[in-house]
Amino acid sequence: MKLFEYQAKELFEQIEIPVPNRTFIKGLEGMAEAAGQIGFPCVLKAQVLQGGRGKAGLIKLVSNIEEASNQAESIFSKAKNMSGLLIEEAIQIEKELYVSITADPVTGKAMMMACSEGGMDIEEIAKDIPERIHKIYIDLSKGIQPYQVRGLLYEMGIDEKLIGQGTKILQDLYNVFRTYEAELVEINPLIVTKDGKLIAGDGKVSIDDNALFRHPQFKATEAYYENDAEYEAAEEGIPYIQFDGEIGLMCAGAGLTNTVFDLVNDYGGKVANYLEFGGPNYRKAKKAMDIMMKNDIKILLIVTFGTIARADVMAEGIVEAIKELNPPFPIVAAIRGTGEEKAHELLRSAGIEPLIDTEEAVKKAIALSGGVKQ
Amino acid sequence: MKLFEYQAKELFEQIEIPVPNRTFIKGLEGMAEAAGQIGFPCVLKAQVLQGGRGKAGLIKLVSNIEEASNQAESIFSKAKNMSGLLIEEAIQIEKELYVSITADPVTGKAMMMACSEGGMDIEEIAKDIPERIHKIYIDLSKGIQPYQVRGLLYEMGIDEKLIGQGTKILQDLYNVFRTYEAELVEINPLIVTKDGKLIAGDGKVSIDDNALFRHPQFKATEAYYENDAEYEAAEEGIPYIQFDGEIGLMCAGAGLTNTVFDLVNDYGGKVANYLEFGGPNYRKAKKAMDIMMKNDIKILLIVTFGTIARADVMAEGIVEAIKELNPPFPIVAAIRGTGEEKAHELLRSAGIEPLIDTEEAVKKAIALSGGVKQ
Amino acid sequence: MSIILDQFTRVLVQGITGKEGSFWTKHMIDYGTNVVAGVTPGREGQYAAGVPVFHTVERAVRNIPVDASLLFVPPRFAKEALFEALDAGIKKVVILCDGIPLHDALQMRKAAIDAGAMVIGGNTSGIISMGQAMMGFFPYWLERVYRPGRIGIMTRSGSLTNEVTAEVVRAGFGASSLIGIGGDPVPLTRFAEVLPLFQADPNTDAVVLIGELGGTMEEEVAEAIEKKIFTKPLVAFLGGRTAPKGKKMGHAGAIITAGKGTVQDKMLALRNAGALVAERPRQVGTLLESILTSKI
Amino acid sequence: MSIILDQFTRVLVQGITGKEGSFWTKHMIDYGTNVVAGVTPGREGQYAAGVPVFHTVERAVRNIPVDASLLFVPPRFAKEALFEALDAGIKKVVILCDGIPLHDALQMRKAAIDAGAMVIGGNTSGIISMGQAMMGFFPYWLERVYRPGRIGIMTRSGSLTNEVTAEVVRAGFGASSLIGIGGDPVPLTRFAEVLPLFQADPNTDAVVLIGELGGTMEEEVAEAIEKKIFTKPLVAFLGGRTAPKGKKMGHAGAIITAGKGTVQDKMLALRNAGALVAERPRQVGTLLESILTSKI
Repeated sequence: MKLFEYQAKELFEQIEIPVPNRTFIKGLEGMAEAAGQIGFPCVLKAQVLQGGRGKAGLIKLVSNIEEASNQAESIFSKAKNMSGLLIEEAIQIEKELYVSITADPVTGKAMMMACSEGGMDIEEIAKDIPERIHKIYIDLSKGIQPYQVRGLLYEMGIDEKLIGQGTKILQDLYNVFRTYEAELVEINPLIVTKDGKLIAGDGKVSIDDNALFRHPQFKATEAYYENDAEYEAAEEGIPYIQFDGEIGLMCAGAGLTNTVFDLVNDYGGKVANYLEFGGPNYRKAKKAMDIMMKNDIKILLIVTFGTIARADVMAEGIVEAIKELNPPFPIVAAIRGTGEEKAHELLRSAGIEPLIDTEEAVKKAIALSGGVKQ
Repeated sequence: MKLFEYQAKELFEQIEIPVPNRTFIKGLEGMAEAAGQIGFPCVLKAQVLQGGRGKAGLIKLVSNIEEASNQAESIFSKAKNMSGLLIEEAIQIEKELYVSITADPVTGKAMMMACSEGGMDIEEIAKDIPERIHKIYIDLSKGIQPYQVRGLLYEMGIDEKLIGQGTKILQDLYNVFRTYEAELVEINPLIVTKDGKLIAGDGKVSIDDNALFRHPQFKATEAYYENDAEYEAAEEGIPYIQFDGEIGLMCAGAGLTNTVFDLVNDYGGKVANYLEFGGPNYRKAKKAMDIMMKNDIKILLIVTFGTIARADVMAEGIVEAIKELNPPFPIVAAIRGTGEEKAHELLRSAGIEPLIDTEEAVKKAIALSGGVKQ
Repeated sequence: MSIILDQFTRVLVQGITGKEGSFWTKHMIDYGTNVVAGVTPGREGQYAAGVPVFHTVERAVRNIPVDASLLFVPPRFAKEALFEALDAGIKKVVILCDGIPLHDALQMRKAAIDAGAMVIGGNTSGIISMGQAMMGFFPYWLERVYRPGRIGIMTRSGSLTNEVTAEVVRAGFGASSLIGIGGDPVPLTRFAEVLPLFQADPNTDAVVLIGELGGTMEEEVAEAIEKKIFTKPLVAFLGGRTAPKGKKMGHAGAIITAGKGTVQDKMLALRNAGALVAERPRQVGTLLESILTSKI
Repeated sequence: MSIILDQFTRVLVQGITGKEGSFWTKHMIDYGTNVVAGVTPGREGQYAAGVPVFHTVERAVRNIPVDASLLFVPPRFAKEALFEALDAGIKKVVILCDGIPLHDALQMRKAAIDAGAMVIGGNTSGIISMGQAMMGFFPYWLERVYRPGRIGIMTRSGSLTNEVTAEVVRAGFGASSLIGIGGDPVPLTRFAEVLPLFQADPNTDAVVLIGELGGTMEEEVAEAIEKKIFTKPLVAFLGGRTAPKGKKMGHAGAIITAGKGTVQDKMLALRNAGALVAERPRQVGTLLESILTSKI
């Protein structure tokens, strides 16, 4: 679960990582007062989860109240899935650094990555100046050691005056990572101010969904999702991603769903969505169908090959969903695995010809969706 | 630093280990009210650091207010170094268990020791029923694991109904051990009540002196020491223990002091005290002499063989102390090691014949103290 | 004709008295698995699926020799259960559950490395040595998938494994061992760590790798081939070739981040190392046919 | 004619620019010790006692090969400094400071075991290989104590070591290596772990053990003798034979608890194993004379 910048900065502040003075507002009301409190110049930052806010015009430096009002209005009108606006003091920047912590699956340790050139995307950094990215690995059971952090800072060539502050901030960032069981924490840029202080210019925190039961304070609302269908699916625990094609996928198993996704693309079709109702969701065919119907699809392609996710149970759910929801699109189904004979009988009873072969099913769906696209 | 029972139980309570209802009073005032609140029968327990309180008549079960007043008065008059009185509800005991945690120097782990027969001293348990003591070892970096505790409880043959409670209490006890950096935590007895609950009947916590800088809430007052001299020495960081002989030891180095202690005993002398002014205290000869003078000794025996604890510096301190404090006892000194030539000069200047040989010094001190004792 | 597990491997089941645990333990025994004991705290003295149950793993192994443990526990207890197994000296563990917290998984991976243990999972159906034994849940009754043979299979997926293995069987082959390393971002054993076992197994002629987007495990396999750690033929199929960046496509481990983890990169690395890479599941069978002369 | 340390051992000093660190580093170099580098954060590029200083241990060892590290750090930083040395791959470490918190010491002991490193200390003067090199602070100019020879010495004490070693010298012998394992309750290397090194050293004819009350280290030595892990003559002297129970007699490690740790028990165990046990320091010399034919 990705947090918004304003939430990340709240966590930072609690754990004593320096952050700019700022106010978070949900709507345009109170804007003038908030900006006045922060003072000018200040920065307006749309609180959305996607990256590239600068380029999208969702971050604006403003130097008076009129400018602030105009820009805030423009941001609120432009941004989708915005949880609010962060109004933040403008920091005098000397230099920008990068630092993040993620999991390293090979060693089973946390990996802290830092670069003396921050501000840009880590992908760009990795491409342009990989030799300037420095890493340390932290054994969770031992915790982060000050000497590791000092070593990292010295490798980055940080000014001696900043070593003390930097050591504390990086240790605190690790505390954020551990305390909230994050999969990613990032400060980019970590700003060196003109007066020689370090301060978190931005903040990313992504909490591990599997650990949310231990952190009930984090609860994803609609603002966290790109659209209602994704939110609704997430509430049900059903993996669902929306695209702009015609063929709706309702498959079981992540690997198989990805494979069908590839096959549709290979054979010239266009995918309307990724939906998985296997694993623990194999009894949720009706709910899955309901979500599919929120999207404008031309054809529904169902492909499964289940073990515990029994074919007969899934087929039963699908037949029931068809009866109750009366979906407006045709259905192509290749349902295999445990109980497949019974599954096929059930499909036939609902007027669906059961297929055995995945490629055949994909091709049929593409044909029914209007044939190969350019 | 050993804590009093009432302090240990406060720590237990904070960390949610069940403890009896109780009130701590410093003097006889408020006794009646306190006992009334707890109700009768209740137990009066002298808050002293030494063991064997039961046998010494420092723990009394009382069943009414008159008995309570009489016994409390008697306890207050009997006990030395008593910080106060704990008035505690009387628990209906079904069975008594033993559990403790200490450091295991061999493995570098914490060792939890438990026995289904509690109430008596661990020394007695170890002697009488060693086969019923069960142990688990806890890697501090991983922390205590519930399965370890369950395993321990099953080995003890604990009733299945108590496993859940017991697991929590033992994990919590480990949290006390870690949180306060204890060298020992002990619940003895851990009482199984008639109504099937576990509750800490007594509590011992000893905090590692070397870690006290991280736990400034613990501060030893005079009540923690057997006499004023020991308290004063502790305040100075000088190891000092008082005995009832005639020869005062003022030596440098723990091993050498112990050896001199043995030699005095071997040759028929009696030691008045153990005092070490080596290591970081080698400049504290005057303070050490001052402490010696609080005790009624017949002769002062000084033995050192120092490296960093320079002989000349120590001799200088001794000569200065003699001048300023004018001690009423003769002094025998074997001061060797770094700077010994200069040390010997200094001693001679103060009228003390410097000796080279430890055994010779011991024998001379015994002779001067009045010869061999029976 | 197998790795890690065969019909002699003495298997312990942690969480044996649970619904899933007891159901699949029966199936495992039916298939030929040598399940010797189970663990559920508070149930010592009872029997489940015909095997004795103990309070703790330590008490079980003190009474009955055990080679491997299978964990039927909810994800939030997986870490503790693994530590318990490792502490008792068990060197092979299979963890099935989906949803192990990431920070737990990191500590588990570290503990497994430190203990020198092979821990398979989580988020997997487990492992099966065809015709001999299984630890996990496989519909072994589906003959068109679960057929003994001489192809080693290792996979990050569940349903996709059935899909691909069916193609292996359709082409006339069968499997020696199938190792489901699971779909988590921190699998406790990595593809490249399974390869030496297949390399050493005289009954495995070739390996089929079923991978997907995310992580670097497929690249590590390419490296193992380049370093001649693995020299048998390897056929790979990877799902998610056309997946967009930055989206979690199903498995938590299946995400392209910081420009890393694309299937294109993985396919290129594998091809450069000399592996055969299938574009579609069907091709896995035809590629095997093209390189192997004897079937099964 | 030494163990652990000789004149070729490349020594790093952590905390080299401190007052004690720089003072004793000069003495160490004067004595012949091959001190090659030092570490003090923020001082890289400077020199101390003539050797280059680095910000971190890792940066030091990347530039200069190091065999052993000596820690001149306050007790509260000892754990971190040790972890830093071990992380940089250093396998021999000497820690001098007195007052390491107990829970830190436990973690340090565990880390040393896991790393397969020999970590000596804390609360010690260090180690000295006579006439060759020293890590720590020894008044090597006292000829009546610090004389090269063929007797290995291992000790829990400081001043008592001078006392006893003077008796060894008075009897006409000298020392090969003197290993101060220190007086803490959790010494990071135990007596029994030093013995195999003295056993293997062709220049050590016999070992003098200087022990005291508390703990079980002397009993472990008795066990090592019984198990023939150590077969050379061993003479032991233990302080605190008449110490009362339950009192901390000086060293934190010197306490008799739960009936364990009495010097009587230790002396009995050593005697039963075949060691010679001196009642007084003077006897150490006479016992050595009684068993060894050639001196020095």
